[in-house]
Amino acid sequence: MIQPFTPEPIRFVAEDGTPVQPLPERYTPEVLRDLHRLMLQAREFDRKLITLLRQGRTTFYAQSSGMEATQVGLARSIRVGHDWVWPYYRDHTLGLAMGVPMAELISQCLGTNSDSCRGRQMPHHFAAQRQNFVSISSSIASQVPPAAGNAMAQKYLGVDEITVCTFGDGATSEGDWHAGMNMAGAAQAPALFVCENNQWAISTSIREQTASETIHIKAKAYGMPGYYVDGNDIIAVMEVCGYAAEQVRSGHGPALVECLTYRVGSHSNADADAEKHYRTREEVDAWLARDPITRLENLLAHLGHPVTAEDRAAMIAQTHREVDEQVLAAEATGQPDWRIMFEDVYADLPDHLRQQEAFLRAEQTGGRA
Amino acid sequence: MIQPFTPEPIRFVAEDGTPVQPLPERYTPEVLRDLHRLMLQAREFDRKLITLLRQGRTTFYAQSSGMEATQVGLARSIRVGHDWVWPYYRDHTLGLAMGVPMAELISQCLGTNSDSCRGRQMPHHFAAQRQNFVSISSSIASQVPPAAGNAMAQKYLGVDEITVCTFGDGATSEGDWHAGMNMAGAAQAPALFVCENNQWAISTSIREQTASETIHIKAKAYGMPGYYVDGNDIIAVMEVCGYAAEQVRSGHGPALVECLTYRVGSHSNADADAEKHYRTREEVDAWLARDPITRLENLLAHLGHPVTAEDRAAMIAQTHREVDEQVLAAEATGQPDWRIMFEDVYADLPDHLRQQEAFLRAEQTGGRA
Amino acid sequence: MTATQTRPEAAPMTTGRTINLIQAVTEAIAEEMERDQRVVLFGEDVGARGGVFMATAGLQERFGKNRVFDTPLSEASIVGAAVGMAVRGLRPIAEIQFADYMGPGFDQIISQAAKIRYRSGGQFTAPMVIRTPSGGGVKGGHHHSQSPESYYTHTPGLKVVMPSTPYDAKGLLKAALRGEDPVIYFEPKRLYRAAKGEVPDHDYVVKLGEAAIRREGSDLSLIGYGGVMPDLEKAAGALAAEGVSVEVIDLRSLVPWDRDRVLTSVQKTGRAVLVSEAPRISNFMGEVAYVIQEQAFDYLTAPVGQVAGFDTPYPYVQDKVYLPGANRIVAACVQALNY
Amino acid sequence: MTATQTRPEAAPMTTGRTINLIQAVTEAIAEEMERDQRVVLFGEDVGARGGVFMATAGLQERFGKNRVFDTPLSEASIVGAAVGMAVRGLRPIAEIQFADYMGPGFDQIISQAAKIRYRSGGQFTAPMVIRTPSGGGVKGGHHHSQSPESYYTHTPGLKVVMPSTPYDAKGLLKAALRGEDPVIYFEPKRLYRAAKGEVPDHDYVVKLGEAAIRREGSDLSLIGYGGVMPDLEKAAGALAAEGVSVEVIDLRSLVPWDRDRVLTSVQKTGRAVLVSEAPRISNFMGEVAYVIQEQAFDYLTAPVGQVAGFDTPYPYVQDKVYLPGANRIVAACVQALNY
Ligand SMILES: Cc1ncc(C[n+]2csc(CCOP(=O)(O)OP(=O)(O)O)c2C)c(N)n1
Ligand SMILES: Cc1ncc(C[n+]2csc(CCOP(=O)(O)OP(=O)(O)O)c2C)c(N)n1
Ligand SMILES: [Mg+2]
Ligand SMILES: [Mg+2]
Repeated sequence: MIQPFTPEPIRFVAEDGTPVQPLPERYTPEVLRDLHRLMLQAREFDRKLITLLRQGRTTFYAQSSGMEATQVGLARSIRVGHDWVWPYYRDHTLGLAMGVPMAELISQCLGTNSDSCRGRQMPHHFAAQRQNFVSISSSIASQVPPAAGNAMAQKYLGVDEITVCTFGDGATSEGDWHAGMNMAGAAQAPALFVCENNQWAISTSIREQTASETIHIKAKAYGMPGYYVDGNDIIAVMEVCGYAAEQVRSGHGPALVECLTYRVGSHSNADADAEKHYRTREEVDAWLARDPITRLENLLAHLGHPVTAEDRAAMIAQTHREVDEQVLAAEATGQPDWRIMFEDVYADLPDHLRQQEAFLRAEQTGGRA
Repeated sequence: MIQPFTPEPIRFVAEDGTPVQPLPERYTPEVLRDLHRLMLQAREFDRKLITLLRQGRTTFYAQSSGMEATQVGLARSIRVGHDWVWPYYRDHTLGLAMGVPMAELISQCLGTNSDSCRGRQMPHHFAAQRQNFVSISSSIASQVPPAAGNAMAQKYLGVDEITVCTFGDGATSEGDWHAGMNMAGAAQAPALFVCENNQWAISTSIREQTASETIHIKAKAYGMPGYYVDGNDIIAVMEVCGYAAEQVRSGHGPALVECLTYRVGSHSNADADAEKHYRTREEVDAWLARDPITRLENLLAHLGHPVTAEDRAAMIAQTHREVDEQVLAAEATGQPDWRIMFEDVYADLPDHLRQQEAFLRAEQTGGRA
Repeated sequence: MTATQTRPEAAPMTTGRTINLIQAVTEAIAEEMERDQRVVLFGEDVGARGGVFMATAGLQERFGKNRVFDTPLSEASIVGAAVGMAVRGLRPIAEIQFADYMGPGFDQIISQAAKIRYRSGGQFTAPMVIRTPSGGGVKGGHHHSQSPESYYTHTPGLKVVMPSTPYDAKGLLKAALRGEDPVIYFEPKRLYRAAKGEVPDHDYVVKLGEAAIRREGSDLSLIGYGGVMPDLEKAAGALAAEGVSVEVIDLRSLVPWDRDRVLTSVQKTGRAVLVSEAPRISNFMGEVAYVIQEQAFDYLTAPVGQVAGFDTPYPYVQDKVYLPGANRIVAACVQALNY
Repeated sequence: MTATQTRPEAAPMTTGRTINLIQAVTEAIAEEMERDQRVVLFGEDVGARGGVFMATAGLQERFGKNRVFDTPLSEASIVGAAVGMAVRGLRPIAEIQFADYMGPGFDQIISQAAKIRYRSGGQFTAPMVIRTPSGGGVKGGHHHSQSPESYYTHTPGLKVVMPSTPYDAKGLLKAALRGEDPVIYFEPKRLYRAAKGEVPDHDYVVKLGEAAIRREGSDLSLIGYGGVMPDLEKAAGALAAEGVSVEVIDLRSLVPWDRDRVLTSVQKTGRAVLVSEAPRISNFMGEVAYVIQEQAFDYLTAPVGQVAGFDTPYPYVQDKVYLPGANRIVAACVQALNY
């Protein structure tokens, strides 16, 4: 049994890779290697996409570097395609680890014809039907009330699914966050809320964000357990999220998990140069030294299964290759044309949109005066 | 020093009127008699206004019967005309006890020319400039973020005022409630938030409203102290609100007080017959038996200063007289005409409103085709 | 096609019953809940209390607490929960106690309900209905009287309807519930009990996007929707007594709206007066007026006229003065006729 | 009075400097903070970060953290706090990071800011400015491109402005801050750096409610506001090359708007084309069109034309296609001219 409301974040592995409590048996070297591979893949995905951005082949990117343990660990607590997920815009690593094909993510970032979202949203706002990975809205915390509703529907239908909803630390200040959390609590709906507390909301620190000591303590306001976990310790994330998900699944009502982590990169490309105005290099460096991937590598070394430089290089090369291939494949499908503007506004095409479409067709195909 | 987050509501006087802890010296018989007079006045004000409503002389009324200890007790913690108050629509007793003239309240309920709000809002949505008793909006919890801002302004100006903000239990579910509380916390603004927890929001019980055990515990989410008080014990309300107000005033940041009380009457006239559908007579009777006025009378009796039947009758007659006089006086001023529709929309009268006003003048004065 | 051919009132109603508008709402909900287990209903005080207007009276008893239930006091969570339920396969009916209280749920409506189909390329959709009483005339001051429909008609991805008869109330609600899009269903509260009319005993729907001709006429097209409709009919009656033949059109559905029927009418009459009770600037009737003058310019013998709410908050004491009434409508018609 | 007499650009600017629109915003804020201690500025990331567009860069350093500060991530609390501060006597400038994110603050805007003066009979008022970047053209998809101004123009009690030049940006913001009403001040983000122009060194304001004639003409009145203005000027230029004389009007202020100047122009030209980028249905230009056809019916030689956004969510890939551009505007003018 894992305790909610601990004063310190729950941790299984120290920063130097030594376990601070016994690791459950399921963490075999193979499992740990697989987690490591996913985290490294995500890290390199960030690198590659930032390059694409610099090349002007996409227009927005929000890295999750430094937060891989949180997102990969959470992914491992989700029964993919069975449970439902209402994610937020920094969750591509969660998506990757849930098995959303890289091709999908890249296509969405590029807004090509291969994008199942049809090039309608800005990059990094994914949706993947197969994985029940629900379409992301930019509007911060707006996923929280729908996630509560999704879980209420699951309860109504009597299915054994749960709903997972993620958000940043900043998101917890929004009214909709509160509304959704309280609704889920009142309905005792099977929802697992996960705060990826990376301690910054663009340039606003968690200290300016709220006077509450921690995020997980806010669960008290909704009568649900609040778990506090070291979000850079993937074992701890998996243990706590896994436990909380099981509790939720077995009818104990919703739960909140706070994963304490850090955004080591910029907020987004729009923020790249601005960082220096609001946080010190020392702070970033201190967190870079607590890197979640390094920690897992230290653990593997400690367990006698070190990741060699060659392994690492091969995995990185593999991700780079995969990204390059998928980018080319996506770009080869071309960009959707003006027609997609009028589809999916409604299930049907009402008259006024039919007329607007006809107008645009005439304009775009040169049929106008 | 009074403790926040007590498991039970803080109480000074038991229901039978015996003190359960020593009463501070300031509660002299005169002071207690005065509090009693105010509570009884408020109770009778309710009675009289409901009669007016039945006579069709007003259209809406929301009684505070059963909640007098909370509102009068809170009023005594406010430096009237110095501190600022963002109240909610059930706070006429708070207003009365703060010295808002009965004439003002009645004029607003009747929407007469004597109404300083100019007959623009539905009854029971008061505003009293002299008392810094800020205009009430029907939109539940919408006063909370402005109250935070009011307190932030006070801090900015360096004045020693505080801002008091009240709301019901239902209001705590709104997103704006959260937004305002969190803002006040983050800004460490001098705001005192008071929940008048009467355990029902129309037909929705506090149990359906939120899964949190209590309301005051929600203060944890905002890093502020949450005090839990027996809202039918006026001494306890004054002690706790007075203490919390002093803390707020002396720069310790905002605080939340939950006054546990009960709405013994209907939610509003619109709800009068509906009550039986959602709560039992036994529940209401149990709370009628814990009446705050009776409790104070018991205390006075216990202290050797009983309120005699004659005293009581005289006070009641006095209130009735006063209400009758004020109603007649207000009605005598007549109802505002169509002109008031266009005033106070803006500080000036923009052209489009000038034209609309001219149109309506022509229509109302018969100058049209 | 002439206007009357598809006139719904012309449908055979051998076994019709006369009910009022609020009963029509209750019946529609009950029947749809009966035929489709996916339909659930929730909001503030809709359960044991039956809603503050009693629109949902008896439904919790009949369908149980897991299908009809009270929520915490938060419109954002009511609308948002409906979105999530719809995405997960239910057909939620979310009640907002008064249209004036849609504000706290506004972002859920415009960012989630309205856009999830579009932004996900149709991978996730939100077929749902938000029901809410709206409009003035009940001495409710500005938080129980407003007509916010124009905000929602200005939000692509939403459909918006407002019935004025029991027949339409029932038929539109059923159609909305069987559709695949989010629909904002405004209930003109001052007609809840005042509007009475026949409904057939058999199942029927009123398709979204079709206006109804309430009265045929040749001199002027008088166009409205929702709570003002009885005043339009009264005005048309008064004008008829003066020998003026007014065609009265009830839009019923705002998005999509029935351009064809409106234009056909105006092409015939050459004059149009549009009536609504929402404030004038940026109201929905601005679009109708725009399209009329754009598409029927050469037919117009007078400017398109409008009677709307004033651009002030809705007042309390002057409740009735604020609203367009039959007299003000007649005056606008006379002005158009004398142009 | 002819239109040019009050043309603000005609004001003497002996010591003018050329700046861009975002600099104009920064200058206006700084100067008003300098002259009035009651002015405070806050929002998400406006402090050390200087705002995501750098509109407030340097202001926290200059005026201190108690006058320029970051808030928690909640638009309801940002707007609401501004209301409370204004009631208590300050002159708050609340920044909403993108106009698309006004949604969570919607009820605070419509229920508190817009109504407190009215409902209290003027006992309490909320003189405040909400600044927010709006409009498309930055490949931001539908949450960084929308033009929600029509919602606010439909809300009595609010004033709404949108400049398109540095001169107006500075003058309108100062006027808004010195006024007694809540003003929603939209900043057309794609013009932040693109719009350059002279501003005088001396203090000045641009009065709310006055349109500016950008180009005089006799054949057609081309009317817009905000981000579309450069396209209007481009279109007018193209038409001039064809011998067509177009009068270009920048509304600048939507509530109140300058009926007189618009009507005077249309009475002269007989033709009007209205341009905005917000979705068509219930947009603000519907009101302008309505008034033109109502008040200048006999002068019109063609229907009032509109180029607006499509009634779809704002797309990502088709960012530029969605927006009215000079070509589409020219086509609409040609249609009106050939009617
Ligand atoms: C309603 C709303 N307001 C403002 C924004 C602009 N914005 C985008 S990201 C962001 C910060 C979010 O911080 P947090 O929730 O901590 O997530 P993180 O980016 O740190 O993962 C802000 C203010 C938005 N997207 N939505
Ligand atoms: C935003 C909003 N939603 C709904 C309502 C309708 N309404 C009026 S009073 C009320 C219940 C309020 O309960 P509570 O906050 O506990 O206060 P009480 O009436 O019990 O004093 C509701 C739902 C409203 N006024 N505002
Ligand atoms: Mg963060
Ligand atoms: Mg209550």
